[in-house]
Amino acid sequence: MKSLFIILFMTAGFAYVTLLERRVLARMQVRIGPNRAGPFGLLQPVADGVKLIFKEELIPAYADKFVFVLAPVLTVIPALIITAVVPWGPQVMLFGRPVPLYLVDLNIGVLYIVAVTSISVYGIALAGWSSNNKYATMGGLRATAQMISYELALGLAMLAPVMMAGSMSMVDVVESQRTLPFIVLQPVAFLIYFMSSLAEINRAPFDMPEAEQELTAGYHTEYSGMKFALFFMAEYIKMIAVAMIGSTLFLGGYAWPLPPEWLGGFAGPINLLAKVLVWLFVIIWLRATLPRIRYDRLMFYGWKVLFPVALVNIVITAVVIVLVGG
Amino acid sequence: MTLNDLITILPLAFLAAWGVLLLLVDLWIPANRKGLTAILAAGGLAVTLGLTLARGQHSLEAFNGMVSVDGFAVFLDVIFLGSGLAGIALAYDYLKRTHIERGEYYSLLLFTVAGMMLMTYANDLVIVFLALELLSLPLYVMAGFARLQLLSEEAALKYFLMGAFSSTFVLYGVALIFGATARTDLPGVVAAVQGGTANPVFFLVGAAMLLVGFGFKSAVMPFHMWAPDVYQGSPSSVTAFMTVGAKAAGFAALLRVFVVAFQSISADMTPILWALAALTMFGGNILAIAQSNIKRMLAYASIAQSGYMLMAFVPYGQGAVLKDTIAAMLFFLVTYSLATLGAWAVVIALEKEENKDLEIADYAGLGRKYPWLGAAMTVFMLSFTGMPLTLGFWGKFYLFSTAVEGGFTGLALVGLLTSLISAYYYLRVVVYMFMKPGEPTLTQDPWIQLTALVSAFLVVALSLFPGPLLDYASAALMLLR
Amino acid sequence: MVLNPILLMTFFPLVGAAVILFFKSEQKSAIRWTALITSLVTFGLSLWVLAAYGRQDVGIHRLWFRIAGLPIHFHMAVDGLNILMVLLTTFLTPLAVLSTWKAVEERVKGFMIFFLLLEVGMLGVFLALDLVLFYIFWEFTLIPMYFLIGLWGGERRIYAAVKFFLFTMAGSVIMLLAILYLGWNAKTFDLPALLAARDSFAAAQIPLFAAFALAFAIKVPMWPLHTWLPDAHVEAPTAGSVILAGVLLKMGAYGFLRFNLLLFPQASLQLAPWMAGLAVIGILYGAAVAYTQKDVKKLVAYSSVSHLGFVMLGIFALNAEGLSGAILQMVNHGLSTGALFLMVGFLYERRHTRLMESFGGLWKSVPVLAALALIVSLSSMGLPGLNGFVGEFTILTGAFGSAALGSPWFAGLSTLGVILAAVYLLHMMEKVFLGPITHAENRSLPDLSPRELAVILPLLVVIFWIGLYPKPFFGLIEPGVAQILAAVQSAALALH
Amino acid sequence: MPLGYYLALSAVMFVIGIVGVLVRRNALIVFMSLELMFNAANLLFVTFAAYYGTIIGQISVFFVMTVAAAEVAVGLALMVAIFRTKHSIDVDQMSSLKG
Amino acid sequence: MIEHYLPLFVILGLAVFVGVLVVVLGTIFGPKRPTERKSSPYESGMVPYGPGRRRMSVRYYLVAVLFILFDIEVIFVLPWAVTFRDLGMPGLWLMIVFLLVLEVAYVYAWKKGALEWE
Repeated sequence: MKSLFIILFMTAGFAYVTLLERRVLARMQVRIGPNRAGPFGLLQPVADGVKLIFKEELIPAYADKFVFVLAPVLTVIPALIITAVVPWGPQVMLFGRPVPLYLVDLNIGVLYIVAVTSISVYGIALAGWSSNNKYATMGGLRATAQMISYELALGLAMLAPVMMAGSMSMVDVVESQRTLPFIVLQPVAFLIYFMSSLAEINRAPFDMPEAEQELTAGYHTEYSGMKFALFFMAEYIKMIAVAMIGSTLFLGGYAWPLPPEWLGGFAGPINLLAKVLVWLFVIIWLRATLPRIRYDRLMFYGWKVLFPVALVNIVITAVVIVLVGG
Repeated sequence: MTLNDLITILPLAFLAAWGVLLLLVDLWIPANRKGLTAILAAGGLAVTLGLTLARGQHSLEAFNGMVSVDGFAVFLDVIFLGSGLAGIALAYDYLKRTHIERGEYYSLLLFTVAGMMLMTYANDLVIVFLALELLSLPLYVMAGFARLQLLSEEAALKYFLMGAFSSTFVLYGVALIFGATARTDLPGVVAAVQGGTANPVFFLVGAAMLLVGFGFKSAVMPFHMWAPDVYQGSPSSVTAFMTVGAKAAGFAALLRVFVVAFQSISADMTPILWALAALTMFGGNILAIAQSNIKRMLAYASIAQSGYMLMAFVPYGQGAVLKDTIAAMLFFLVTYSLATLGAWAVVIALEKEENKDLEIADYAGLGRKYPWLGAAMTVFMLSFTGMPLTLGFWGKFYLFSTAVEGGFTGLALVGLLTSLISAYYYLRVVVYMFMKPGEPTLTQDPWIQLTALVSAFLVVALSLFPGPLLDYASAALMLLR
Repeated sequence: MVLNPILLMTFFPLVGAAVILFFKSEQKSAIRWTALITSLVTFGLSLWVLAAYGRQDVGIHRLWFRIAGLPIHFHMAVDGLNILMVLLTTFLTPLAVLSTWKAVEERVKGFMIFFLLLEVGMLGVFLALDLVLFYIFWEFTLIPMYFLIGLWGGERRIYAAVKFFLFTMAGSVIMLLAILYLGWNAKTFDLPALLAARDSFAAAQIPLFAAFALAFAIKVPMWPLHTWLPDAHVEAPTAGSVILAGVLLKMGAYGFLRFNLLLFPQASLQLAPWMAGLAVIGILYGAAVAYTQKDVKKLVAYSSVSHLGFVMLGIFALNAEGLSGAILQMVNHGLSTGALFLMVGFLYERRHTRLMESFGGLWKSVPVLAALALIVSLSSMGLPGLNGFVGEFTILTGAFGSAALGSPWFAGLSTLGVILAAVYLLHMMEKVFLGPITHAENRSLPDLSPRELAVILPLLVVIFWIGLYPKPFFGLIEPGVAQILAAVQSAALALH
Repeated sequence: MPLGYYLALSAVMFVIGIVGVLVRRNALIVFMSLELMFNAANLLFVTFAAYYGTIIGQISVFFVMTVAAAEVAVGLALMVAIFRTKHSIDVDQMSSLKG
Repeated sequence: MIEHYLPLFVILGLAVFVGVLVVVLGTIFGPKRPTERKSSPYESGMVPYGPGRRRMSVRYYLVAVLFILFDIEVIFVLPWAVTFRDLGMPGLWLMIVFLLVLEVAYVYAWKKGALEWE
């Protein structure tokens, strides 16, 4: 039941994030953006979807057919399930029964996220490879290299809240932020998380794999129709996921600033969603603002700056906590 | 981890740390002065050797019994460190000459030696596995060190695939034994077996898998097929080190694990070991005859030597013979190492770039032109054969003696007859060196020749007075409980 | 200890070899003289051993080291079984060295070093009384001999050398197994201690006997294990052949005496007829094949097979006459066959061929050589008054009356061998020395030089000495024979 | 689920790995088969660790994973090296060394 | 234990369903009129040149290999991050030693140029 909700939320969220992005971008570029379909263009995503369904799907000759079809599915699955461990709130009374507002509270929640993140690389790599297209291959490779490079920093950055909370359970992490979000104590880790998560989801200014000028459309050059939609979907869902996870780990998740028990427990989700929205806005804002960075700089940045800083951050955190006895 | 733990494994800890440091230091050593790296590596080995010898043969445990340093370990460590030193001496000029000199070689070598040492310390099956990998992984890389030479790269890949394959067997065996006894430390395994809580089927299958894995590592037939290719394709200085070190380490693991933990199933193991030993002695020697490439011949010869060692191991389940089994294998390893390193030194001295001058026919005239080196090579060949007045004689004597002591006269007979076969191809090298005309040219590198001549001298001199070495081997007992 | 005559004698050649090592390869004559002097000094030392023979303290017997808890002794001593062998070795070596003066021109240094090493090995084999020590020396002799054949031999020298090595080694590896078995059963490798502990391996006497016998039979060589011998002899350089025939083959026969008979007397008694049977076949076969040879050296080589058949027959007669005859015949064969090989070598140096058809009528051109060759041949045939007669006669007497063989037929058939020997040797004499000179080259051959005479004459002296007055030699043998007889008799009692 | 299922699964994985190593000619596939074998062992460790309620097995898995990663690193590097020289990683074609 | 993960399997199933559904929808409703030009690899309208899967820079392999190694190190840090309070100073020291070794590899890779791009 809750699973279904999450999936629906994510897909719907995806749809409106696309809209959000287009609108926000338009505003920033002093345009209007899609506003015809429905009020404020709210039905635009539906129109997009219908259009995509009826588009012709091409499977290039010489492509590995099975892998070609498999890749988009494989890309979207991790995106959909990654937020399963993110808690929305402690619990609410629903139809007279207490319902905890999280799907599962894994004791290894953070590990789960790291693991699922790794899986999402497969879809992209396979998509690039199976297309049998130079741009796609190149884009897939670049995306893969970039993602795994930043995954290290990402993983290390996510460790900081875990260390603060002393648990890998997302619920525990949130609960220990009731008074103070970790961003205050761990600004470095937060920054690292923010940047590497952008790279992880191939968003600007780290959207090298899709650099139109060099690579046409990157790994999904050969995709069209609903298969293309899946990649598109995955990307935007990942945006939401990243925002949710980041909010949970660093910004206090559902537990801050409003006490989550307010409003019969619904203050929790409100806390979270508010932060996610802000986060998404920032991401889009960045896209509109920052130019794309060069690929070698990108790799350099991940390996030679973020990774060591994250590592040092971990060690300092540990030393401080052990010495202070926190 | 306590300070005591660290002190107990001090030689190993030092060596590992030195290897890591060397990797860093080497980054700032200019490419034309990599000799410095070699000297530093040799210095590290020498210090470790000193630390090892200084601690004596008393037994100590550390890390809650996961490692135990005893006379057995110390004895083998001395062999490993010695062969490491020889490996550096052989590589020093060879790498330069073949244009594959890079500082990592020496770090890798140190890591391998560290893995071998850990193997001798291991008192826990997981440690055995880790040590096995620690020694194998750098070796895979070293085997492919002559980058861009297809021969070397193929050798490395083959070695890697077969090595990893064997590792999985070891690992699966460990897992099964863990499943059978709920323990991975050797004393715990023994206790579980004696207490009757062990699952006999898992235990037996696990032991068999370990045997297969170790068999691969020490190139026991029928798990030998990687060895000739790898020994031939790897750079000779690596092969020299590998034939001694990796094989010895494989046997070290076999000894430690089987002697300590698998006494109870010796009745099941003995026939298998018997067959493996006989097959290896027979097959290795037969196949060696057909070889015309000296590296390949030495490879098969070394397979055959594994068979001899395994022969002495067959009666490991007999309490009265066990002491001799261990001592004989240790002693033989010394004799084998000396002769092998020496023989490879000669091979390396003669080898030219691009794998030239590696046919046995290329040795024609060596004995006339370079009588000392020819004499040294003859000594090694005779030592492999087991002729008297070489250390190899006492080595084989002890092995055969142990087999006879354990009542395996038939196996000893197989061993002796195959020794006879081996005499044929060993003599062929001598025939070429002394009795066929030829004009070989030699690389005049002092370290390589020193290795050859010192080995030859030791092989002969120690054969006249093997007493102290034998006593040392007999005293190198395992910490058994 | 250093002044122990046995030790000094055995290892003195090493000193000479070490000295030679310091000469340059070009200093041939210095090398030769050093080798000769060394071997002569060794001969002198062996006379000292002879003088000391019979005294208790003359041997050396101390613990060398322990392997697997089993003691290995450094035990060397001289007794009735080996004194003659030692003397034969030290006597033949300087002569052989002297014979190479002209024959070996290439790599003299290596040749002499190997030759002296070989002498050490041979002396060690005869003197060692610890099984392991014995085995070490036994195997060690292979190495210098292998190089002597392989480096300075004839055309097919490599084949011959490898065949020699592998054949001999084949026997000895099995012997090693038997030695190990003995060692683990009796907990010692020391011969006297083993003899005392004979009961501990009584059950396995026959296989043990067979294992030892195989090694020794190959060395002797007994029919049908003799095939390496003609190759080795033909290809070996003259000095090598002399030592091979004169001493190395005796090591096999000596092994039978020292180890098979003493350690396994019961098995010896049981198997005596079989061994003697093989010996008789060897006598007849060797003689028959010798007759058909065209190559003189091969003829002499096959005659060795035949002659050593007599030795084996004598040994397995297992009585006093047979044994002492066998031991004496070992010496005789060493002398006369050694001399024959020297003669062949002299001819070869002059004509560079050994085929009988290339010679003929040499009596006219080289009378001294021919006359001496006749004497040596007669000695080999067993003409009364010469050494061969004494040995063979004693053996045949022993074989006729042997209880162990139980049949006079062995001796009877062997007599045929004596006749055959006369046939093929006289056939050779006739072909080579008598008749008209058929080849022009043979007209103007130089006769024996003083050096060559110096090589051959000492041999002739001893040949005559034994032939006319063998008593001192029998005297030396007697204690050894008595020891064996005692063992055999007690075994015979135990069997019945 | 009963222990037997896990054991059977592990055994099947291991055997598939063996067959893969022995039958497949592409070094990369062989390599993946090896990984499968490693993971079969890991499964065994974890299963038994859970069964006996001891942590040894799980710690072992950590070590095994590390080792496997190191193997992957070395193996991939070797394969890349050989591919660059030879343009093939077919094990059967590696016949420069004949026996 | 396994029940704990049940929702995860449910959501996984749903995710797979959604993914497959989308693909199937596209296949059912999308027209199919492939032509040769359409199904040839896209190269900005040019005729495709050379094979699509060319050998790529070895850098990518290097990155992959480095990632695997360091990722595994992160795996080791993870459990420690949860329990390091209980382990106290000894645990901290061990981890620092562990990370130091890791850093040696990192410095090595850096100095060897494995982290440089082009």
